[in-house]
Amino acid sequence: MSTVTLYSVSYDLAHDLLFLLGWILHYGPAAAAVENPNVVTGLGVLIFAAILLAASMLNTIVLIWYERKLLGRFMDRRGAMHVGYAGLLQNFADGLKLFRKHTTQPAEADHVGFYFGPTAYMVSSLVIFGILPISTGWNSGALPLSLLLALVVFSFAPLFIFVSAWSSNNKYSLMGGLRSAAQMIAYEVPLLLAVVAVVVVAGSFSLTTIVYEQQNYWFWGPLVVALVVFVAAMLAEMERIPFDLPEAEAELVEGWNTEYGGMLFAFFMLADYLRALVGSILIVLLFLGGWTMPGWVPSAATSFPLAGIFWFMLKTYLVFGLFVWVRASLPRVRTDQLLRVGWNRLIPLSLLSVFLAAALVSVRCLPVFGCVPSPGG
Amino acid sequence: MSEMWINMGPQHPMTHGLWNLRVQIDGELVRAVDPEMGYLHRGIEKISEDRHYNEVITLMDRCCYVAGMAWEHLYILGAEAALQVRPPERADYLRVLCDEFQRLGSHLMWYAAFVQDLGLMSPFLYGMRDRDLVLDLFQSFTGARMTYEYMRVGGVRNDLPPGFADRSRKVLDWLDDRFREYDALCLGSTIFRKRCDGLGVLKGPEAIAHGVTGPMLRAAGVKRDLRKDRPYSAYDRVDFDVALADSADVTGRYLVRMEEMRQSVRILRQVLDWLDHHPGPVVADRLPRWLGAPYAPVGAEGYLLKRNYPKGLGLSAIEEPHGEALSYVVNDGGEHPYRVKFRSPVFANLSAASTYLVGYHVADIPPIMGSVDVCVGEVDR
Amino acid sequence: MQPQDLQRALAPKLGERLLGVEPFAGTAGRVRFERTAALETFRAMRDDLGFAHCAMVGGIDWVETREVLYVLWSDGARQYALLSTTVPANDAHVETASGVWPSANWHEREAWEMVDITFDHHPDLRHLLMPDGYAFHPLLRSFKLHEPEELEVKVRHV
Amino acid sequence: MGRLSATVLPPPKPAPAETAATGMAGAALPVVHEPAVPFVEIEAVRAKEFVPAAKEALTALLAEQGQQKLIRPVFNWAGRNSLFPLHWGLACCAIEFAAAFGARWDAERFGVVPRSSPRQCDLMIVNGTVTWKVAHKLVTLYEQMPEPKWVIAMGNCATGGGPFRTAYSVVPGVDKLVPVDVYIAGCPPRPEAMLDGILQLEKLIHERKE
Repeated sequence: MSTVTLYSVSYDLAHDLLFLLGWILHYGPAAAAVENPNVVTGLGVLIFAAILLAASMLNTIVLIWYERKLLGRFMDRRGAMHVGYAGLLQNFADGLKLFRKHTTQPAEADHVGFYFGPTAYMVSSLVIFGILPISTGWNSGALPLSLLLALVVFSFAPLFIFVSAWSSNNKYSLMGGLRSAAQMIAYEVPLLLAVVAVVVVAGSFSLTTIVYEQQNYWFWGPLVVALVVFVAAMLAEMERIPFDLPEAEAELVEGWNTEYGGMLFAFFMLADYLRALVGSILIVLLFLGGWTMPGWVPSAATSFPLAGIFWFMLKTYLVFGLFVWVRASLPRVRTDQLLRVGWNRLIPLSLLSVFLAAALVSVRCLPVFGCVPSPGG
Repeated sequence: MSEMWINMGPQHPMTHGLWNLRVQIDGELVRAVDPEMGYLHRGIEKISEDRHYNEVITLMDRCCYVAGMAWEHLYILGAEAALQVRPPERADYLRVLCDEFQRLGSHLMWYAAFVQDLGLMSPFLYGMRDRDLVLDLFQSFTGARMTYEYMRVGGVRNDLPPGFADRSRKVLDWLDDRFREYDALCLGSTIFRKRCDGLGVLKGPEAIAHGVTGPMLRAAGVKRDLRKDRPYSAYDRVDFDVALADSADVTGRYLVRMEEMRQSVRILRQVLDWLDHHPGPVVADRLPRWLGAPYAPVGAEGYLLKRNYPKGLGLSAIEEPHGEALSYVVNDGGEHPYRVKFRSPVFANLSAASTYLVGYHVADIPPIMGSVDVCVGEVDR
Repeated sequence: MQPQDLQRALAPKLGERLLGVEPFAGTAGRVRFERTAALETFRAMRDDLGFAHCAMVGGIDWVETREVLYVLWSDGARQYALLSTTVPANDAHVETASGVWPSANWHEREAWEMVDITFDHHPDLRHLLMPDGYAFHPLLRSFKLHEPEELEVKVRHV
Repeated sequence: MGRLSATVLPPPKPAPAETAATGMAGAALPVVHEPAVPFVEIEAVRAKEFVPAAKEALTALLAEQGQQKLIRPVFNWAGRNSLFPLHWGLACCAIEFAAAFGARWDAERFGVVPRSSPRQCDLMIVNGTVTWKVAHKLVTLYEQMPEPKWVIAMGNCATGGGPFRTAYSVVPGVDKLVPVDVYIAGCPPRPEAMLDGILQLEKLIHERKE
């Protein structure tokens, strides 16, 4: 099983397709062209991308449904339930409806920015899925700096939000965009520092390696400070309650997407949840052992096909459920409080977590947690 | 970005109604505010002049739609003073019952709206859910959820249905539990305290000068409650405490309203006990004949002149859920009131907006206005 | 507090311009004064008698005259008091009370737009409930209401 | 995509008469401009011009047929199952509007989620008395909503002025300002009635052919 990866599957698929095509064409330069290894690789990459896209979008839509149902339960109601079984098709209906809606652009909005912002926001959120490994098979290959790349792409978002907020020529949008930029810049630093703690312990910037390092013990135990910082910073990066100031409905109407309707609004909505998914996945990858299974799982179950993906998605959805719980029960903080928490509390904490991680590695005291020392440390 | 004016309203999630708060902001700081009212001005005082005394009650329910009973009570007291009619004692108690249930309903609605302004999502649903229980009780004896048309000049329309007391007691017990939950959700949250403590401060003397009344005034430590100071209906015969806080901020107003709900429950228990043991008529038997009629009887004017029905002026004041409400009814001997003038507590509380909004953040406007508990219907009338 | 107390406190200050203090059910009394004595009355009520809270200012149109009504509350006496002054309809203006009680500000704006009583030296006398430029004063007795069918709907073609 | 979105425009609603209240001097009310109905005009004079014109008409016809059979039901299904009403409150009905989103009635079951920005809405529930002062804002909000859009007049005030129809400041029915699809009776309508109104609107959207 371990040799079958997503890329090999798509490559084989491309190869078979093109072989079939060549057989139909039978001879001549056309058949030679389609059986050219470059063409096969190209088509394989395309299929690979298409599968990634489909999987991430499907996951996002299911995630929205999951949040709506869970939120409904927290609020003593049912949530969407009349469209499809238990409202499963609700978000498809929303998406199709938004797809059909006319896209309106305010009279004095900046045309380029107005369209570029949401599109780039969406694309940048999607790109990360090409980087994140989901299981041993679902892996984009051995990118040595995949964690860094993922975080870099993840941190593009405030720029695009700001572009779209500014170009929609609305005061609420502008305030939302400014808040978003301030918030994301303030929380980028503790986020990265918390990641540094993980990197120090794992000894690598590659997400795959980080997960392999967690085969014996998950990092949330030894790196609990980093986990707290990371979750808090991630909540701010995802702009969810209690840190959803840029979209604070009470004062900023809809925040930076006030002027967006139709498909562009759907882009924002999807990208928001894509980022939430990325956040949950990063937490699972960095702290909760990725696709590795808890020790009590029988070994027969671990070798089951797709078991890794199952466990990974289970963890991801549980983490996201935690975020939904937070959303259902906490009020929103204020801008200055948010920035104060970010700069005054989280950055010292994250520095502390880095020092702790370095200390842990250097004194080899990891077995305290019932684990073996990391070879990389 | 230096100073600019933004319009919060009339369609804005903060307003909870139809009004416009023009805010001058400098970055995120509020420099000046200018409330712009009148988007819901429906001319209730003018329409009242074309209606019979009992027909005005219809308008009163819609005047303040979250506290319809209280406004009916207010108008009825003014009209009774102007017409010199006294209701029977049981009607007095029934009115107190209505008033206090309405206070519960209104404060629960306030709770739902206020926590939503802070970004708390679930308690909004909890507040609405528990408010529906109170509305169910109203529905069982008035037939309506919000627009009751229950009180009449000289009494109330009908008595309570059988089994009402038991159902009410069940709801009151349930609410007592829920108040603890509300407090845990709000006061138990550090973010809530960080957001609300020291926010929207309006101290006692300034509040009095600006005519601020109700929970906002009592949160500033001024003990003024018309139910105690100037008892009307049966409030002198029930036992309760005036809710007070001294922090004069949003938390103080929250505490005052929560305590008022507990006191309402206390009053309601006493009133229900009294009603159980004192059956009797609910409408005064000596009323002007045209009062109950939807249309003026033929020759009503002559009839009135012949009877020389007393002219009169009536002033009534009640402690509405939002504060001190006044009505001034001029009876010139005709079958319509000559002039009806109301004083809305929210009207005065809003007119002082610049005293408690300036200097805070834009993000603070929703919780502060939430703690004011705006009901635009009664401001614009 | 009784009407006699009000009379005793106000008479020395206002003299002739105090037209009388009548008993009014549920209040300390109804003080009628000449409009020229408005400011003195307000100050005396607030500073000498402790009526620190101006609950309401309202106008009543009596066709030939218009009455301005002030409802005051004293926290010490726990009582209301009414002030009332009458102005002729063709010259309806009175001194503002918003300098004495800031809470009178909006009430006077409303009375101005509804009953057409001008308040002299008011800081901000503009429309409150009706849109800017509204030319009528709805709570005057001469302003009649119509069923909407009676309204003539003008269609302007562009 | 542009072609598709142009043809699924809602039926051109009757343009509301531009009104001016007699009671409100100097109030110039904005006009709701109806979108121009696109149509193809074939002027076949010469064969050289006839061929492309006929081809265009045929393509349009096929696209129309395909749309009727395949695409329209899908989009109608999507449209009726995801109605986002504008989150605003005019008067008393707004409280019942809010109650309908409360725990007991939970309008979100039907996919009804209020949005605060008119750009993201396709349904305006006029929940209360409309005054002449707010009429301009209401029309502006309606025009800010992207097509296709619907209006529900909730309660007697929005339908015809209700108990305030005689008042000098009240618009006697919001259909004087914007085209209304569903009227809900009641003063205020109960949350059930509001949900029923939304379901009626869903039925209208389901049967939409244009």
